[in-house]
Amino acid sequence: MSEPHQETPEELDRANARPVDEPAPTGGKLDEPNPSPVRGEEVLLEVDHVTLRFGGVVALNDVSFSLRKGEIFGLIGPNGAGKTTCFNAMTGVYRPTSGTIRFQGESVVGKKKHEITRGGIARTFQNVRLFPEMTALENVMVGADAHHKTSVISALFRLPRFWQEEKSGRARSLELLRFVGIAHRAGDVSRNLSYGEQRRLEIARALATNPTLLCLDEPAAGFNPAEKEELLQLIRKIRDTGVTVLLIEHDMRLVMGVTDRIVVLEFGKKIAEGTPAEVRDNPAVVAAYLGVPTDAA
Amino acid sequence: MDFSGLIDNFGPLTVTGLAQGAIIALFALGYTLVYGVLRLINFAHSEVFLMGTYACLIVWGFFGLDQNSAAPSVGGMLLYLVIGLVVAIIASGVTALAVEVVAYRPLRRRNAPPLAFLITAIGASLFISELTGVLTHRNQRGVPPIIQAKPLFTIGDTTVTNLQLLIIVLALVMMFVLDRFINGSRLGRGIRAVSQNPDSAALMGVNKSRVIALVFLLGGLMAGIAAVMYDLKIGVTRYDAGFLLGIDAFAAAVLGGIGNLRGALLGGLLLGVLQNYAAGLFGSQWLHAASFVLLVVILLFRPTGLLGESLGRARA
Amino acid sequence: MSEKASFRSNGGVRGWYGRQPAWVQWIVIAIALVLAFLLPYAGDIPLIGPQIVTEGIDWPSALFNMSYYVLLALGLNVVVGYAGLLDLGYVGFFAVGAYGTALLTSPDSVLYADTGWKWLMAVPVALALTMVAGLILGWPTLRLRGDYLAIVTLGFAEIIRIFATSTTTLRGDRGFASIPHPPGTWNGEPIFGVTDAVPYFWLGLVVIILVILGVRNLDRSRVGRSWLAIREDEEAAEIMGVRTIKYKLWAFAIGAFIGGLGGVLFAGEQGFINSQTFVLQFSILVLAGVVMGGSGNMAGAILGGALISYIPDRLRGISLGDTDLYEYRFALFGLVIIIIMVLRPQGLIPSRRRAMELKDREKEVAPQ
Amino acid sequence: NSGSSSDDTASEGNCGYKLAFFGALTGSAANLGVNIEQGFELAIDQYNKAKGSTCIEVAKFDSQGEASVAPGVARSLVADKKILGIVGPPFSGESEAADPIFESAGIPTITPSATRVSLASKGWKVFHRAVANDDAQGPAAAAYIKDNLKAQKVFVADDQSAYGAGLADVVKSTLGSLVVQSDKTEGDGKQADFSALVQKVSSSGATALFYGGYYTNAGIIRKQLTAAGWKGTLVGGDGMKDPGLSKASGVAAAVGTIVTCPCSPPEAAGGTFVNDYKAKWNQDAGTYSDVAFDAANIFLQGIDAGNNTPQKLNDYLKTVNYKGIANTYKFTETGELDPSLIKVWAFKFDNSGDSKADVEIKTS
Amino acid sequence: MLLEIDNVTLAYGRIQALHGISLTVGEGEVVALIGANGAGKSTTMRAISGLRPVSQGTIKFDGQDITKLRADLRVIRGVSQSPEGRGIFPGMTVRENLEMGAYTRRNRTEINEDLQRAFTLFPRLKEREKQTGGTLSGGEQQMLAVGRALMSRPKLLLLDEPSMGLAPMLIQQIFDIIVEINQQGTTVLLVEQNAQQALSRAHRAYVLETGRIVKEGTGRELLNDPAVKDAYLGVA
Ligand SMILES: Nc1ncnc2c1ncn2[C@@H]1O[C@H](COP(=O)(O)OP(=O)(O)OP(=O)(O)O)[C@@H](O)[C@H]1O
Ligand SMILES: Nc1ncnc2c1ncn2[C@@H]1O[C@H](COP(=O)(O)OP(=O)(O)OP(=O)(O)O)[C@@H](O)[C@H]1O
Ligand SMILES: [Mg+2]
Ligand SMILES: [Mg+2]
Repeated sequence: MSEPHQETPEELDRANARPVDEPAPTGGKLDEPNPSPVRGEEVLLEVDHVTLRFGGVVALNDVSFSLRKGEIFGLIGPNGAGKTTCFNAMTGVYRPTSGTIRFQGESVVGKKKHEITRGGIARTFQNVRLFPEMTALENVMVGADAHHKTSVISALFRLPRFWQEEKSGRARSLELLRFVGIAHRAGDVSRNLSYGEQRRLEIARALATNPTLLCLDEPAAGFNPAEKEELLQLIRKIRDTGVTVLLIEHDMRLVMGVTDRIVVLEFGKKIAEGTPAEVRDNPAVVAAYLGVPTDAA
Repeated sequence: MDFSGLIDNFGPLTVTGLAQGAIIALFALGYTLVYGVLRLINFAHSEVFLMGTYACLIVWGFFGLDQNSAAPSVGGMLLYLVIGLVVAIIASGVTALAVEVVAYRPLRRRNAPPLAFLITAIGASLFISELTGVLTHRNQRGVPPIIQAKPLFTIGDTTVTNLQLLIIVLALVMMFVLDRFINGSRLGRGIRAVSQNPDSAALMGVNKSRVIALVFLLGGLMAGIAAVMYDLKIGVTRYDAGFLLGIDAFAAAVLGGIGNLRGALLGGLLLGVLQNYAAGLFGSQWLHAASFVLLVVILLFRPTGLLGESLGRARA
Repeated sequence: MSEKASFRSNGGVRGWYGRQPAWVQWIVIAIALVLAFLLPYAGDIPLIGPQIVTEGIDWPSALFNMSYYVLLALGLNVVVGYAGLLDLGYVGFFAVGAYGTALLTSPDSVLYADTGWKWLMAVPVALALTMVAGLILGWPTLRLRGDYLAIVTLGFAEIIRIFATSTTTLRGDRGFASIPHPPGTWNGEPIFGVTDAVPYFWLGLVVIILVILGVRNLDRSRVGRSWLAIREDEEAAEIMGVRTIKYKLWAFAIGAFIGGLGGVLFAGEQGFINSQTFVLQFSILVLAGVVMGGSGNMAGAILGGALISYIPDRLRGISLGDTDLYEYRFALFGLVIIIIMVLRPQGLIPSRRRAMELKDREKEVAPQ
Repeated sequence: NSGSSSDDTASEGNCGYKLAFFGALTGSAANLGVNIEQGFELAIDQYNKAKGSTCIEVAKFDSQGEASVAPGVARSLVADKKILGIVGPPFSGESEAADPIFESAGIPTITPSATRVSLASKGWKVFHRAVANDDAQGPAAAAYIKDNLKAQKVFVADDQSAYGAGLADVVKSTLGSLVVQSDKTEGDGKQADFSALVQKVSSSGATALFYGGYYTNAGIIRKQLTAAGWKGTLVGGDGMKDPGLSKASGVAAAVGTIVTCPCSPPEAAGGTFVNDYKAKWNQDAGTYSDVAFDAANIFLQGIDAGNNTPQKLNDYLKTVNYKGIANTYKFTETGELDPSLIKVWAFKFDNSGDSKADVEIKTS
Repeated sequence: MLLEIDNVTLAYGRIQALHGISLTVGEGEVVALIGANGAGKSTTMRAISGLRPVSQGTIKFDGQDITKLRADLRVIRGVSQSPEGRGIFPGMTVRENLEMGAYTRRNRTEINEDLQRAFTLFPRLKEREKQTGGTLSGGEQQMLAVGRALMSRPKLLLLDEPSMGLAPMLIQQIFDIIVEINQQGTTVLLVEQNAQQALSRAHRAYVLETGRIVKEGTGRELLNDPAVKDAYLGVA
């Protein structure tokens, strides 16, 4: 089973204390050859020699990989390997100690969290973080608002833009709820949704921000095998709408079944990269992560 | 600005500030203890203090002492002081418990949101202080001269009186005792456990209700001591004395990092001294303004106070 | 049968109202408005009237006082109820609004030679000033959490009061006299005179209605959703694209604006203000009103705001045996607060959200 | 309906009218308000006793001494058409807020204690002041410090109230170079620890401290000064003339404290006021109880003379020349006490815990 | 029976987490509770230890009804839990954390004995004796939680996913320890995602699905049950 790394308030404080809005250190590595060459396909996200330390802990150690547009990409590794940290660095929660992360050719390091989201990266959380007292629909509409332009003034005076965006946002949010299969719970407060529904709602909310890249942190936690199968279909469906998916997951059936390529982390270092089949047979990965069946130990 | 006013009086302003700060610190401990365990501002703590200031005056009154009495002998002084302290501690402790039982416990039973606690606390505070106001006709009550202030020793041009020394030493000793209790005793461990993880504490067999009551009681105890020291130092009490000093004490608790015992001491002393300096430099009317400016500036750089929060981590 | 069941599950007046067709709702609103405007004449209702109106303080004046308390409650509700920012020094904005008006209009002001404006001219400037004050308070406190924010806001209000008391420009206790009243004449007489408070109450009521409409529009929009999201989980909100800083600042600015409105009206009615009015207890009382009424819900804030002004006024002239309860009014008021909060921790008219939340939470109390 | 019926009942013997007290009866400023109300009520009581019936009724209006509360209360006062005159408001702040309403209703007021100078310059026709304003008291206090105490070094402080600061400013400018240092404190109920002020006073070498403020703060300051070993004299204005000062500080510390008052000692006026007051209210007359008593009597005399409308009574005040127990009263055009009648006395706290008349101060 | 749960339902707000479950644990048994995420396993544990109120049904311990008893009083009667998420006191040292486990006990010598036993079971904790709980690694925290739960000398030990976050070698070890504790006379109710291991050590086991018990049997029976195999024992 996974060991959920909970982002405790103290950790978040610590992270927030780091000024995220300092100018990004430009590594000047743009001209260097790409560490994982992409065969003619468009690179969407590029993690470039990223290192991230918390005091003495090196959570990410010189990690590089890149995502191509339209693929489903897996990020796996033992507990504490740095997977969630990697997400956090991409979405502006943490700032890499060194290295750069480029999204659609532009560095995201040092950008505000909401700017990154508006720029096209959306995510879910390892431990569900919905707005518990808001309804499912409202939760999704918060996501949809990311691309709205209604100002306080136009909301106050109900200017045409308000009506137009409110209407389209609501319609789109309902559609997304339908898409993830919980339209019937639209009016319910999200705290009262079951665990599985909450996870789906998180996906809908993330999709509402209109992302180019969707990052899912252990979306199958809390799902039984049948639900996992549905999730697998959903992820494919999302990809088919043109969204690139980055997936953290400990359930190997799911990961092997859905991803196009996989990167494996261990102790913050990349130890393998390749197709599911390649990774499954990689002895280093077997030793560090997949392991020998427990009952044979 | 009057730099000479500050520089000429620097020593005495420091000492009187420390004495005032020590009272504020003892008072602030109550906020910090309750906050550490329950994560709520016990707004009624100011009235816990208020009851202490009156209780010792009333019991001294039984001995025929009032503001016009002559100063007692050394033996009498010690006797009256001890009696006053005991009675004030009891009064404050009982008030604190009563507030807990009447205003907080019913809400806890219903798992009410935190703001609700704040408002009942405000209600309790209003009730106690206003009732006191009506019953005393909002008059001041003078304090008998239990301790005649006498210079004890002089450093440079700064004399330290017996009363100032008593207040400062008492605050330090109480802090030390409280610190030992919280960190060293079984019950103290229970308090820390509830503050760090209430559910786990229950799983260890800690009676949460009892710990909460204990915390209010301890806060009351410290407020009782602070109240007697306040009476002796200020010389007068009134129905709004708690509210007035309570704001300082609350600020001190936050300044040091609310929930942190040593933070309360540090915050109290710092505030007391700073207020005096500000009064020397800008004039007495700016003393409270100065303390709030300091608070804002410090919180800007350290959003959780000087020593950070958490009763449980008081050690670290 | 099913009608009845749904009535129970969504009971009370609100449940009934929610199920009416739009035209019924409009009629209800219209009747409520007319009744509100007729409140000054409540004393003329046989039997009930004398129970309602105040003694010892002019009833229309008491109503006007309620109206600015309600404004303050509405404004604080935006800050505390919607955005979840605990503000213990809200009276500061009320003060800024009142002082802004006084500085621009009173003959006692140092600016009088240059400005000496009419009340109405001063209003927009005073309100702009309060919004700036809101931003000045909001900006440095953005990083602070709940209780730290509380003490800092309390400190800000105290600093404003001490500043007003101790600087010659703001005249301290001497105050500003002869602040002009709002404009307008009727049959050659000024509408806003000194002896009749009814027009002031009506003015207050109109302002309240406008504020309600405005806040409601904001609440039911992207802005309100953002506030709610920030209150629930600030970081998650930001990661979902909410500009948390911007919306927190808006909450402060809008709250300040509404508080400033209260101050402007207050100054216009009183004609005189000094630093004594803007004490800390005032803020704390308004906060108590908001939470008691039901924080996060405008109807609740309105009720709470009105009550904190009405209860003490109504206790004038009531005696129990030989004791006039008036003297005990704040002690009694404290008791009322405790009783209300213990019986209804969610407030008198909570928002549906809060009411539900509390109901759920109540079920989760571990055995005691 | 009270308006129409009042005309009929009132015509016989000028009875059936009311006189109103307007001021603080509750709240933190209630002490002063109650002193005044009791003096006022005593006068009406005695008048009614003499008449053998409740001829003139007492109406009490509680403003809490707050400017923000005063207008509503004032409006409810003017709604009562039986009220012919008002004693009050006691404080200057509430006067600013309430007097425009009385002015517009045309009801005459006599304030026994609102001493802010500017009140008389607003053009209010109903405004009358039965005491000297701050401009008279400040120079007197300064003169006492200079001539009677013969202090060479004086420290001046105030509580930033309009009253206290106004007084202190006048004292400061009158004493000139004798003032070695000055300070300001926070107001009544907003500060209790005066150690910084005490320290400054002690180290300044001043032998007299003039404090512009009320007895509540003054009592604490006196006590803390004594505790710190300062041996000088505390001097203040009429706001400190209250036994409450010694109740806070202790009699021993308060002895010798000087308070000035633009009033004559009531015991000097002879008569039975002091004993009557004590008999009725079971406490000693306080600050301004006597002036309020006089103010009420001025009204009663006017009503007796047939001035049974507010308008007539107000006109009557323009001509009045009444010798009361605290003073002789004659009002100028602006409602001020005639300058020739202004007397300022110094009172000194003694072992009884109260202040006793010391000397009449001559400001030449 | 040491523990008898009869038709217990429990809700978080509106979420019904347990829909009337009944189970028993006999004196000296190791009983395993398995099920998917969110099935209600931890909720069952919380109901037994008293952290959450049950809305219906009864819980009997040692023949007495403890349904409405406060959590801390249940500890005194002999119920001890190592909670999900470990519930370490982050500001206390390892030693203090362990001593918290013996909060209800007074006998110093016995407590010291048990402290030594915990250190013997988990030598790693001895090394870290003075380190604060919050700075321990996940696996160490898990050891601490189990060790702490043992410190009250419980009659019934509730273990909620004790293998969570432990390295494979340690997983083996912790199951050995459970067996050892059980052999020393402590009854154990074990919640595990690692169904393979749990079922092979348990005398009896229950399968929980969305708040209902859907299967029960001996460990071996369930281990060989095709449905269980498919749902809970699938590929790693
Ligand atoms: N704020 C922080 N401060 C200190 N250390 C941290 C912080 N956040 C993460 N770490 C450490 O960084 C390492 C990587 O953590 P991360 O959450 O990225 O792991 P993960 O690969 O997502 O593991 P899991 O599978 O358990 O989710 C861990 O050792 C963790 O303890
Ligand atoms: N504090 C809570 N508030 C609301 N719902 C909760 C809470 N805790 C658990 N639940 C819900 O109750 C149900 C049962 O949860 P429980 O934690 O008992 O599952 P579990 O079987 O222990 O799962 P896991 O394997 O993840 O530990 C789930 O639907 C869960 O979402
Ligand atoms: Mg993770
Ligand atoms: Mg669980």
